[in-house]
Amino acid sequence: MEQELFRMEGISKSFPGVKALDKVSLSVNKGEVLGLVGENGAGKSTLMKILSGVHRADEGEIFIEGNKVDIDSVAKAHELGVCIIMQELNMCGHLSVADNIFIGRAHKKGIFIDDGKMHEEAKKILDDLGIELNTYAHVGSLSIAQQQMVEIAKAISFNSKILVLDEPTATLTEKEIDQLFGIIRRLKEKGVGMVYISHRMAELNQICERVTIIRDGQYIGTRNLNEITMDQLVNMIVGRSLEDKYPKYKRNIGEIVLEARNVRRGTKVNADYFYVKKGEILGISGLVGAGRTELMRCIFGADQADSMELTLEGKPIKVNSVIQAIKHGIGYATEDRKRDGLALGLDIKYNTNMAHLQNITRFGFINDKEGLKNAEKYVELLRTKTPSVHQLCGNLSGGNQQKVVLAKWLCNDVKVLIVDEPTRGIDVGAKYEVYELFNKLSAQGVSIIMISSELPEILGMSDRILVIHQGEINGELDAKTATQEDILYLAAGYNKLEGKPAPVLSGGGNRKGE
Amino acid sequence: GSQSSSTPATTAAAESSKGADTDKAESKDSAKGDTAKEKTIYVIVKVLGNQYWSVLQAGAEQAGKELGCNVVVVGTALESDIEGQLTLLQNAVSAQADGIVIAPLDSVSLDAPITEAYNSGIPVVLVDTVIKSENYSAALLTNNVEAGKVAAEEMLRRLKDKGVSETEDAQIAIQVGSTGSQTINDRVKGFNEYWQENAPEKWQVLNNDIKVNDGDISKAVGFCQDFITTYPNLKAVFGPNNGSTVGFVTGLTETGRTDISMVGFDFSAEIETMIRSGEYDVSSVVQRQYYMGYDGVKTALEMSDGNTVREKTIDTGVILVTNDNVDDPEVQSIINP
Amino acid sequence: MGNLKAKVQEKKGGSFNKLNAATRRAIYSLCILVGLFVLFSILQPAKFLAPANLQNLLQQIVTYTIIGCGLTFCLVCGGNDLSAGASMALSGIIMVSLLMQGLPLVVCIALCLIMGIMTGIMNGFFIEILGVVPFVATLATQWVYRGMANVLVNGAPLYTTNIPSKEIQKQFYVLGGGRIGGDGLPYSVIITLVYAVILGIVLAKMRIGRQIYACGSNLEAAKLSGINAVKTRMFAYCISGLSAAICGILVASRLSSAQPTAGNGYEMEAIAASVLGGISILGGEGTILNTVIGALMMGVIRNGLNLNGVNSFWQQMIVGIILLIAVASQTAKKSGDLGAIKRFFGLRK
Amino acid sequence: MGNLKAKVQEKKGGSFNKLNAATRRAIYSLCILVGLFVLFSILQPAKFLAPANLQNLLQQIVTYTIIGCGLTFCLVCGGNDLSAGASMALSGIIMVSLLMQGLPLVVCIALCLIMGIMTGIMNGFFIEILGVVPFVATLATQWVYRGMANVLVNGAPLYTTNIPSKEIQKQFYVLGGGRIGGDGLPYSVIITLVYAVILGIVLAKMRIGRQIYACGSNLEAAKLSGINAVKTRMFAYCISGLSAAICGILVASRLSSAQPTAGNGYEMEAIAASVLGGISILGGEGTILNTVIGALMMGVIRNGLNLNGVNSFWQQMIVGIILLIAVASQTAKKSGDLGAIKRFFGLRK
Ligand SMILES: Nc1ncnc2c1ncn2[C@@H]1O[C@H](COP(=O)(O)OP(=O)(O)OP(=O)(O)O)[C@@H](O)[C@H]1O
Ligand SMILES: Nc1ncnc2c1ncn2[C@@H]1O[C@H](COP(=O)(O)OP(=O)(O)OP(=O)(O)O)[C@@H](O)[C@H]1O
Ligand SMILES: [Mg+2]
Ligand SMILES: [Mg+2]
Repeated sequence: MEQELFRMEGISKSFPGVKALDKVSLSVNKGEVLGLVGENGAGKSTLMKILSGVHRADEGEIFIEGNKVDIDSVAKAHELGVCIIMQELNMCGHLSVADNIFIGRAHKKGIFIDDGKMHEEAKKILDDLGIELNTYAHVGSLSIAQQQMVEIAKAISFNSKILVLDEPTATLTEKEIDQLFGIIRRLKEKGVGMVYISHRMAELNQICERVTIIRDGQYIGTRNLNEITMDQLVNMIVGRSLEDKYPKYKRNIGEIVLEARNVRRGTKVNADYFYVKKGEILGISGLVGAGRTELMRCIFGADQADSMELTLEGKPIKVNSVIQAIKHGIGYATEDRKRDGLALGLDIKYNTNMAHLQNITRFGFINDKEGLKNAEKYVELLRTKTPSVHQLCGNLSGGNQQKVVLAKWLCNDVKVLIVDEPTRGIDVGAKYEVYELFNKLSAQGVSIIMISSELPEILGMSDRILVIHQGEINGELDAKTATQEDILYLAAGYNKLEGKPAPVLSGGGNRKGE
Repeated sequence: GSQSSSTPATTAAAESSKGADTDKAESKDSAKGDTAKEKTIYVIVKVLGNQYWSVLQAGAEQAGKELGCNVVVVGTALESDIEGQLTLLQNAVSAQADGIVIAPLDSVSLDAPITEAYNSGIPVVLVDTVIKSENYSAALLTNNVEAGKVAAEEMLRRLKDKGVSETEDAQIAIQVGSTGSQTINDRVKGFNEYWQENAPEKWQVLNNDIKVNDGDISKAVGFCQDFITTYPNLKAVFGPNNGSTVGFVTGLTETGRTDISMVGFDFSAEIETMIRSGEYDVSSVVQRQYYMGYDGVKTALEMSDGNTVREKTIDTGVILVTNDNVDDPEVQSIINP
Repeated sequence: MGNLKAKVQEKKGGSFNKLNAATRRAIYSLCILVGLFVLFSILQPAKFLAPANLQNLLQQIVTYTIIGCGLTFCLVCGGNDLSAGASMALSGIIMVSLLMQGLPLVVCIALCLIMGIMTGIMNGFFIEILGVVPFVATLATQWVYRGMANVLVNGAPLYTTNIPSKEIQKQFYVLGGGRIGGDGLPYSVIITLVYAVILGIVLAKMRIGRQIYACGSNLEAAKLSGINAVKTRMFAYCISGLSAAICGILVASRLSSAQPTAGNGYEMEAIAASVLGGISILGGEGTILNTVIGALMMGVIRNGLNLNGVNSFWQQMIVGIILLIAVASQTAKKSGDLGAIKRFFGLRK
Repeated sequence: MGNLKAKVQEKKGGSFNKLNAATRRAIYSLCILVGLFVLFSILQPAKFLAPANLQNLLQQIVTYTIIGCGLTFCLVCGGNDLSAGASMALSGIIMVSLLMQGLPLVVCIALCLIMGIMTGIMNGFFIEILGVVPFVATLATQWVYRGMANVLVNGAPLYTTNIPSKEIQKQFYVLGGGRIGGDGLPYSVIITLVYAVILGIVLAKMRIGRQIYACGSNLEAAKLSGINAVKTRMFAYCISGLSAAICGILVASRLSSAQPTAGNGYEMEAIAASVLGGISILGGEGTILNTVIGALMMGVIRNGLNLNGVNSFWQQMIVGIILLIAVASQTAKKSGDLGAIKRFFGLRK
């Protein structure tokens, strides 16, 4: 029994200089999860922002349960039972978890806020979702993943009949993703209609029956997932076919390039030893909040470690600041592009050259021509979707922004490139390009340290995998033989519970000798 | 101008025997130190950091040095901050000052608080401006309305001497330091009153285009330039306070307009240079603020010892300084105390 | 091992670190305040602790506190209001002109408060509807309001002695100048206290207050959560305008005159007081309590320095230095260590 | 089809939309400037267009332009400098005191400029090393510098007539008061122009300038790209301090005296000028050209109103209103339509 819940018809939307959507339609039935897929910048988020009252469509109509509606504000959307979990986190960092969940609609006793009741209700919602969080904690002090869970709790608390999830799993790890899927299935039973946006095909297979595909702001089609193969789907998304998701090159791994010993910082980072070889891709895995980012920020000098001994190509080096790290040829592409990756108010050209201004400077003056050439080269190389290199980064879609972040480091001749969630929010086509790029770089002798929460990516791309648990390196795995289960076992720290030692590969075992 | 002779005379006497007196005063002071604590006089000026008040301040501090008492000079940062001055006054009372010398920013607004201070038994000596009521111990002041009239009289004289015909259009520009200042308002008022009565009809004061420079001299110079540009028949300018006067001085000097007469207020280096040069048709109305400071402290100190004053209100008067009299001993005793 | 370490560390941080930053800063400021109080009590016990002086001290901070409380709303919601001082002058002038028309006191007060709210709406209009940055918009309206105040009275003060009814003249004076029992606590202090408590409750306990925090913390998020950000922030500017109007009335009453130049720079003093008390100028943090503590600090410093015979030039410097030190040490407290300073002075690499 | 449409759309937006926001605003401001210029030329052709008046106009904006150019560095890097006016007064006083010691002119200028840079370093220290918010830190240092200026001279102005050598006295006067050929363009205007061009090149073409933009646009990203944010922003504050010092020297020279109260509120005028010209107070946008255009606008408005006999009160209001309108319409231009206003007035749902 399929009963239509809502339908968007002929939606068009332009931004200055960009036609983001051109007569796109889609419909969702009661109790259905519709997948919405497409390349970066295809217009997925824009379409959903129109549904949830953030943007207004230039043309087109929306029907909910057969009635034409005019959604002109977020409040109106809430009224109509539409709720969205945005691609980018939108939290008030200074407020508590409960305040964020009930933001703008706190419980009242008379004219005053009933704080007790509000926290009670918030606790109930979190418990229901199996999220362990103190409702009095300030959201600003939570990790990105925890914030994402609060965002999900907030959306659920509206009890809406239409729920949009825009890449909710981008910041989550497997455990939380499973948790989320559990929630989604329960909502489904309640008859809630959902739109689920993701670049991870495996996830779509898990929870969606149908997917709608858009490309370049145009409607391509809607398919039942069990009627088409993955290849066909990818084909529809990118308009071309990809042979292999993880292009494996025969890597030429050389000598050890970077070694780190006794990296410690407070309680968050506690790594004894690790190394990366020339031309190698070292995967770093672990649960969210395990301290991967912090560890790498120490290596990069962005955070001051309490103790750290680094050796680069056999020579001990000191890294007390980012500048020193860059001087030694270390690069770091951050995980949160909005916050610390890009200057959103400046253009692509500027951002691409930001980390190597020094190299295009003569007598203190900037050589603009060289900078332009650089930027254009990488726009082409990474196939960044933009009218020109003078486009402000703030106007790019999430995935295209990520490409600019990578470009910034790629043009900076690095020996060791640390990439933190490099494919977060990037579409399959672009992902493939990024992987190829990594392969090309490793072939050129660049060592890559890749933090990723996506297990297939870690397994598919890395040569070796380090698993971090509570700030400690809880074992090293060979990517050729390891399985997702192996990684999760170590990431959750089960070996410690069972009193087993962490696995150590022979390659890293000779550390005493060095 | 009207001057009272008593105060300057006594001060001049103190002045002449200053050198000899100082040692004595100090020894007396140290002798007193054994029995009684050094007295503290609070001097509350209007605004700090401006030429006029710094002279008064210097006078007060000199008195403190010579008479052996502790002088604390406080004041507001802005002429508009009446509430700030009120706070300073309250604090002086709380500090149990032995005497307070105050130049009220406003004669009405500070009436109640000064009355309060006076009633608490502390001698309160007003300088520069009086309050509405009689609740003060003594006052050394300039009658600013009168001073404004003096300025107007002088300006009329100068215009006539210069040969400006009574039937000719003549414009007189004014700029002021601040709008809330009663002193300035009184001077402008006096100036206009005299002008209305005595000036030819064709000679017009630009009362509808009074510029306010907020005590900023750079701004004041700009206003002077623009006055000159705007009014082709500009024959004279009047600056009722020091900053405005300096603005006019600089503006006229820069443009070399020796044909425009100026009457200003107060006496600072720029004005002195201009007056002495003899090229320009200028004069300045000068008050005896140094003595206001000096005698203010002295009076307050005497009253705190239980003495009384002969006259409650003393108009210290003003003196007109021109190229002719700038080196007169009487003028010198005021401008270089 | 690692776990144990983590626990020990957490214990060390203790419950102090669990408080939110503004509360922590409030406690910290309170300590400084008490310290200053004790210091001046020791230096000048007879003078500083005299009841009359303490009453004066409270009266002296009435303006900063009221304007500061209004500004706190703007600061918390991520805005600013540089027009508060000018708006205060305008309100005072309107108040006395209305009284001079012979209108009853209560009517005049009501009209004047409405006028204050109107200035807030005007600020809000430019900031929220036209999208001008608060700093710029309120700097411009500062000039506009100040100009209006001057134009209305042609630059001359209005005196309450010109109010036709002597009765009303007296009643009006009591508001800002009267004291309980003639020489007790000034009524204006009590008005301030009541007003601060009301604003404190609105900010901390009412929905609009919570929305103000949300807007200040993350405007985008607040909007996307369905909060009417325009209305919320408009409200904050109105409160600031209202506070300026109350302040204008009290000052005009106390001084028996309305000066077009009144309140010049008060917004900066009020901001300084708020910041001293621990309000974050970046929005999202702080309560009215912070502001009140800050205003008290400011008052104690000024009063104490005066009682010790420090001249005004030095006072200006000292207040600036105390502001710098207090805020810098609050920041350092927040970042958990003084590493940056030590590193700067080469004490630590 | 869709592609075609997109292209048409792009054409419609035209090349104006492709420019960055600050450049667009600069062009917009330039249009207003020209408009004002034409307006005043029509109203008062003989007076306004007189070469002497135009020279005066330029001389009158020297202070705002120089301080504004320095402030632009702070604004672009995401900071602010409320201490510029006070720092200007302090510099003037130090300049004249040094001259009174009988030191050679060049040495005095050098020392004075160093002093200006020191005030910048002090601001930078509190902001960058101790982490105090720029608004608060420079508000506090404003008080400190102003207090220092007053304390140094005990509140009285210093006169250049007290400089021992008459020769130096004259030379010094020429800096700020001299004119080409005696009555041509003032030297100070030329100094300003040269200084603005140098700063413009530094900001637009040099690496440090590029780094300032990066810091202003996204500080965190700049730091993680290996830009030494502390050094970069410190540099901006130093430039602001240096500008204040230059301004202090020129003003002291022109007025033949150094006033401890000089420059009061100039920082606000300079910020207003920058914003009028299209600098974003939020950082990351704008060039020196914006500031110069803004300063010119300010100068033309003031001068034009003076020539038309508008008194100071009305001027204050008018300047405020023009600031509001100019900035509001720039913002509306940016957001692409005037929908918000129309909606507000109920013209559009
Ligand atoms: N506010 C905006 N101003 C201008 N252009 C915009 C704006 N928001 C989106 N766009 C443009 O609209 C197009 C669609 O963007 P959208 O964010 O919807 O893509 P998406 O499908 O969600 O991509 P991703 O998978 O990378 O998140 C892009 O070309 C983007 O640059
Ligand atoms: N600035 C900070 N202040 C306090 N706690 C922090 C801060 N940054 C990170 N943390 C905490 O430190 C822990 C480790 O965070 P980190 O970001 O390094 O984890 P991660 O493994 O990289 O996770 P993610 O997948 O989110 O990147 C988390 O619990 C996080 O909440
Ligand atoms: Mg998207
Ligand atoms: Mg991370």
